[in-house]
Amino acid sequence: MSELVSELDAAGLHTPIEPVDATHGILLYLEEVTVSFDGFKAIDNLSLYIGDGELRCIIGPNGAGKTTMMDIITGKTKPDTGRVFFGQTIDLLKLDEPSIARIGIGRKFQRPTVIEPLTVLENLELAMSGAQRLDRLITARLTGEERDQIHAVLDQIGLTEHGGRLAGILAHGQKQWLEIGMLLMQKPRLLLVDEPVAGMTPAEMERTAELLRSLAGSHSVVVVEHDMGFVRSIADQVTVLHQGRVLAEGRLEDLQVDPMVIEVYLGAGDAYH
Amino acid sequence: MVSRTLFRAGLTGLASLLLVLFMPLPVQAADDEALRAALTQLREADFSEKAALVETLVGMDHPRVATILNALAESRLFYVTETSRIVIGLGDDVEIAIEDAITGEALGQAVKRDLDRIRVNNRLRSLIENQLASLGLASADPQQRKAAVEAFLRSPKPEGAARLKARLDVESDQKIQELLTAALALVDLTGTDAAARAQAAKALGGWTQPEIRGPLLRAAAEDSDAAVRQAAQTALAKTEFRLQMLGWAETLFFGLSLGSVLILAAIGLAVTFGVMGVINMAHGELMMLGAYTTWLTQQWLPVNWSLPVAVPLAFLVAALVGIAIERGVIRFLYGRPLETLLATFGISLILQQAVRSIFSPLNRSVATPDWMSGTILLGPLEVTLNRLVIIGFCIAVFTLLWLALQRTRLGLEVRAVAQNRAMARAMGVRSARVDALTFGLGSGIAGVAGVALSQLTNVGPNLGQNYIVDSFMVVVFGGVGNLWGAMVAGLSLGVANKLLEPWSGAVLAKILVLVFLILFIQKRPRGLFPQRGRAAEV
Amino acid sequence: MLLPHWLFSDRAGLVLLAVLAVLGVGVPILNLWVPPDHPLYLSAYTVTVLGKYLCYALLAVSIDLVWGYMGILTLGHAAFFALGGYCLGMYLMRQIGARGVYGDPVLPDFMVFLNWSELPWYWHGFDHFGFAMLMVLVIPGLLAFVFGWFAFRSRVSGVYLSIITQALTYALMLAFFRNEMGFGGNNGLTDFKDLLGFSLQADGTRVVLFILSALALAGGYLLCRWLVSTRMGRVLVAIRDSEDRARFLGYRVERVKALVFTLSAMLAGVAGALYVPQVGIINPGEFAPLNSIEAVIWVAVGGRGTLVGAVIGAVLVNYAKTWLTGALPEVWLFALGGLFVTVTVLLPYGLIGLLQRREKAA
Amino acid sequence: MTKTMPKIISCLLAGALMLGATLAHAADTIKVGVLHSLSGTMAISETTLKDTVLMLIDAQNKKGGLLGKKLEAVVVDPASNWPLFAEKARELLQKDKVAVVFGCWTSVSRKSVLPVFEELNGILFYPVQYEGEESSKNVFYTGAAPNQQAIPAVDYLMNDLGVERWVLAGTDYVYPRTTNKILEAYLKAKGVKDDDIMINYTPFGHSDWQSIVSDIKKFGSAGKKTAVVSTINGDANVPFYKELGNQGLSATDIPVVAFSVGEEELSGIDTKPLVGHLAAWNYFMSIKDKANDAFIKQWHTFIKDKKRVTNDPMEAHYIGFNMWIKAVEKAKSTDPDKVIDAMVGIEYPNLTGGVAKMLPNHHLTKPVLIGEIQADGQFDVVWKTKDLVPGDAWSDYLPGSKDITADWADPKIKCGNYNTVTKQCSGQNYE
Repeated sequence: MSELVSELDAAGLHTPIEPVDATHGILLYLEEVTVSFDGFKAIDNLSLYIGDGELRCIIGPNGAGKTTMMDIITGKTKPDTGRVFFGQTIDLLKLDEPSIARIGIGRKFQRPTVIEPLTVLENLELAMSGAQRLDRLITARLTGEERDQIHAVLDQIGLTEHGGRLAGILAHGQKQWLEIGMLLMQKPRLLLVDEPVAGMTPAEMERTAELLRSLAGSHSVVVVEHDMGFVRSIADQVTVLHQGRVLAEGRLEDLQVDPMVIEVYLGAGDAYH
Repeated sequence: MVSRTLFRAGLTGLASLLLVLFMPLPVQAADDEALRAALTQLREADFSEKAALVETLVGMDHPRVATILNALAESRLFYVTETSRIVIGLGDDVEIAIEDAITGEALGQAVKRDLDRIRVNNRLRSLIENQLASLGLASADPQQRKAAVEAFLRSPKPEGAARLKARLDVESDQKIQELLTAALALVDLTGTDAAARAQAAKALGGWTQPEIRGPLLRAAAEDSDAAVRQAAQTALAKTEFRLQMLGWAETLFFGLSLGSVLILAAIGLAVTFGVMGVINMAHGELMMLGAYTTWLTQQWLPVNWSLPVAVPLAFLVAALVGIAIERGVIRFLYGRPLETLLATFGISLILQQAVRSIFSPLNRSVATPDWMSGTILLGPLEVTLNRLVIIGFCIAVFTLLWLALQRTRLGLEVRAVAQNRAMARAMGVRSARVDALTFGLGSGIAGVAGVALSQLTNVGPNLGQNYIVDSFMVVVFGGVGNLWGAMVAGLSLGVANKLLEPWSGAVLAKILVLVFLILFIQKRPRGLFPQRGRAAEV
Repeated sequence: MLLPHWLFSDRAGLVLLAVLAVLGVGVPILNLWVPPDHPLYLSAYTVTVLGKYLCYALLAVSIDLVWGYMGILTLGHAAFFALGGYCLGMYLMRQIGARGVYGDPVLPDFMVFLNWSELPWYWHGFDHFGFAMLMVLVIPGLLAFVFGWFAFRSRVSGVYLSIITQALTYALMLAFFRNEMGFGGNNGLTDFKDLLGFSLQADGTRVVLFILSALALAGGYLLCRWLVSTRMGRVLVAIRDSEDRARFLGYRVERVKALVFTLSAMLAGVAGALYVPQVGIINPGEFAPLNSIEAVIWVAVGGRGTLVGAVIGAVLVNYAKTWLTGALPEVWLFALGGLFVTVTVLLPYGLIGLLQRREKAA
Repeated sequence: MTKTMPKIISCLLAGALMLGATLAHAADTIKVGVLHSLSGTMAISETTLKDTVLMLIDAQNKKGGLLGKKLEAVVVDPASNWPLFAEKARELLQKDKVAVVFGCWTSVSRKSVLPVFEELNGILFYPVQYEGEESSKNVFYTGAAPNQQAIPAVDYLMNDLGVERWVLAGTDYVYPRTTNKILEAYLKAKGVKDDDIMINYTPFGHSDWQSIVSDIKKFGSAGKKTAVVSTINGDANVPFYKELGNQGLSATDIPVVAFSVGEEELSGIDTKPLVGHLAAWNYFMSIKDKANDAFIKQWHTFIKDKKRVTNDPMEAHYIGFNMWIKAVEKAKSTDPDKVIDAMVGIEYPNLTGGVAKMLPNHHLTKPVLIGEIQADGQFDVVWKTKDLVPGDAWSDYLPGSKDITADWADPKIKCGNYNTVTKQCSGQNYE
């Protein structure tokens, strides 16, 4: 019966949430990770380390394995081999998506996915950490500081005056920000951001860049992006993925003159500036 | 057990043959009067008297005897109520052509209710068949010689043994030789000489025909002589083992044929449901249309030719209706796959009622062509022809569909749209047209399946409903949008069902299969062969 | 009048409740205290038919909760409806006692007839009304929970889920058809005499049952309305529109699903339990997959994801059926089928959607 | 949410109320209810009966109606849905105020409407052979009871065909189960051994008969003459007979005698492979009789199709209808109680000779005929009871109902379920 109760508890109170331990300055470890879909190796012996508070950009041609990597970190895909650790202690391969989300890893999808029939505020409230407990689901009364948190984030993503509007009628860019805002509501340590500026106007891009930069430091941020201009505007460290492997790593200026990298991109047939 | 229908077909041939047999004989051709006299007695006679009369008729060497007895066995022998003339009716309609029984001259049409049929019952019928058959022992056609021996098996009389022995010496056909020896052994089995009886019992081991197994059983139980009983029992053991083996083979065959029916019902759905993501609740009704098309073709074509014509026709009819449905309703619902379920459900109601209003709610009788009726021997196993044909048909349809999807331009476009509608459009595929054609294809196959079903079950307004649930199960089990999946799923569900049936009974077997399906989907949430692409997102 | 905000804001709901109240009061008066020859008199026939509609409406509401809000198209909800019905039916059977055809004090007629020597274990306890009532909730709930728990955890979704829900109800139908099951086979449970000592033939009992149905519908509606107004409701919408998003926000999607699915099944069970004494028979036909599909269609016709729409749809479609099967028995299926097609094609948001469009236009 | 909502819903409410409020219009006609499924699985069998009743009403009106009034048919469609049967019955009796109802086919539909007819004191004529074990004040059973169909058929097989081994195959519902129980008891009483009886039940609409037919084949190959007694229902028959034909089981090997296969069912089957299989009924279309010829002619002109067949339930309605006419004329009123009392003892000639008589237990006296299927889908009578058999509501071969009788004429009993031992009347739904 108690088992049943614990199952009924939508939040799984019984899955303890331990604080992440990043004492060595590294927040995320991916080591010798390999995953293949019916024969094809999407990720091939990939190793990657994300520092605490670092803002890292990951670039690479289509099919380089960027999204698959995010799936692995967030528990959507289980790798065939390899280790994935959050801080020193937490083995992400042992956890499912909700628990991973709750220990402080937020993920933004390629396509902006906000809950369109709900208002901006409701979207943020939904994402609020701690909101997932069953009792909180039924007795949805916001405490003072929860309200403050929501409005803080609202300012941060610059949607203050849109709080009451339906997410569905927001502009494309605004949706992207709202989704980032939802991640922030989770009080995450690590943000995984997939193509945040796809289809944005230069102005929107600029604001997005600001937003992400402002997040770095207090959070670790991993951005997957094609747009080199945008990457240049935010990233100190850039990793190039190719065929599921790390091809090169370093400052963007250096990479852009790296013959291997150029070869890959030209080989991939995409014209990047 | 011999296939009756083949046997009947044989008899009619035999009639003509007897004519030839009797013609040359210059012997005083029994005058028509004697024959008429005998026949006249038939009218008032009760069944036992009729039996005696049949004997006498066979005795007469009148050229028409065989024809008349035949007509009698098939209850086509009549009296014209007022003229009390004895006639033979041709055909089964309300109005039939008649000919004089004795002279054979045609007498034109007559309304059946004005005729008095000379009644026969089963006993009489089998008597006549045996009598006629036994005459066929000398026939040139091995089919009829076989029939003759089998007729003898059904009522083995010692006095007939001599004729069989004579035949055995000259018989060329090996199968018939064996049968003859068995028949003779059967006579010995009831003989007085214990040694011969034991010998016979031994010889009869392994024969599965009831006509032989029956007496053997009796011998094993009741024979006065212990040795004979012993021999009979060992012989029986042999028979039983054979029966068991056959039993397993049979079950497997049943499973395959049930599976092939499921596949036929499902692959059309695998196209519309799988490739297009349309949950077509009217699929069953499209099969129904196919079945009705078969019935219609049989209205103006001889049964034997109707099916080959019905198949393409059914395909056409169902496909056209399908395209109409797609153009008229479904195309407004893309992106709302679950709504297609609701709309097509409405359509299925309409189609059902339409059929009820047009053809009446009564079932339609679809005849089975001769080349599909009866049984044939696959090695030692006797299987029903129509099931065999349907298995073959299923394979053919499947291959054709597969080729259509793999080898043709349309197939390519279909798969393209299934994978990525937007991209396909960008590549210049006219997806609207493709959708219409795909749906037409799926529906057409449903129609074709209907033709097959018309050979197995009711052709009526409810035909569709009885299969729709099963076909969805098959598609989902196999993995939406995967033809091979549907194939494997159909076969395995069919075989599983038939393997369970013997010990669990029909209903429980079906329930178990359903439960298994539910559990299986837990393990493989996207069926046997999951597929990517639009359909997978339904 | 003090109303919680979630109800106050829901005007359609208020109207519905008002109508139910009117019915709950009006129908009994018109049936019991108006002389039969008076034009306003409601015959027992009308009362039972209306009662039936209300039960169907409750079933529709329960479906709308899982389909409209959580996005699970269930094609097996009739199973829970029927199970609830059987639970009460078993109680009613036990109430017959020795008044059966064969006059056996314990065994129902069909068991005597199949020469069963004693009551199968699963029939015990159903002679207590309380127990039966409990089972009306527990049996459908339990089945739904176990089924949902496994299905959702292994992430069965979309048509696969729809089809196995269909498989579930289909299997149950076949099972209940078997006489060996001990539920009366094809004839099901019938020839009921009385409920808690009140004769089911009496107008009074009918009226009470009708009022209970009205109350149950109102209660069911309020429960669902309240639920979807809580944060839970918004989670359901999130799950419907983007399951992954909900998951990456840290929600245990499969648990929420299982929970709501179970709740909905219980509502369906109650509907079934109220349905049986009013129509006077429960048999395996109620499990037929087609029934489930039809119930889903009521919701679609009214407008999914609105709860009120489900009620309107259920009442309207069934009223249409009652009327058409009498008015044009030969061709009513054309009308019904046509209705389904036009609504799904022309009114993606159902009648409610139509009304809302009117509003906007006005 | 919306402003127009109130209007809409109140309209719905009004509409719903209209349901009952519509009063039956002026009673210048006598209304006759027809309660047969016109859609759903049973439409196949029941639609014909609907037409039959319409034909009979039509004819009666041509003869000047009844008690100087015209008859008016009220047709409803219970759509093969059992609860709907009860609802429609109530509609007919309460809303349309019909004087009598002709309807139902399946046992479950009858069971479903029974309480309604007893509560509202209506009259139902039930035209189908059924399992017995019932006799209601308000129902007249014009079809055969088990003793008017099953037992004689078995006798024929036993005595005339020398059958020693029996397969009792049926659809899994109450009629086959009762019939088979009665037959089993009867056969055992005749000294048939247990292992010479094989009982098999299949679900409704069972369509894959391969295994079962081959089992029957095996069962029949034990060297004893074997017969199948089939209580397989409606839809399942076609695939069953097709499979018989295909596996080469002809009537001369293993005859099948069916109780629910008549001319109408056969019209949906290719009967050539079935010649010689049997059916037991109380009426066959093929029977030569003035009344029958007239009836068939009338049917063909009414339905405008010379190919349409007549069958046993149609005759049952024909007899029932005419008996009701006589009873009403006798009672000079359509008042249920008067008519019900008048019904008992009414006589009307069968279409196949002899006179049917309504017995105190609301069943009929009938001739029992056994016919062999012919290639043209008709039956040839090969055996027939010397005289009429009175319908027995409560079988003497079932332990439960041995000492139960039904008698609605005897004022001392007036009960459909009277235990002659305990002198108790039980299981009645009326005062």
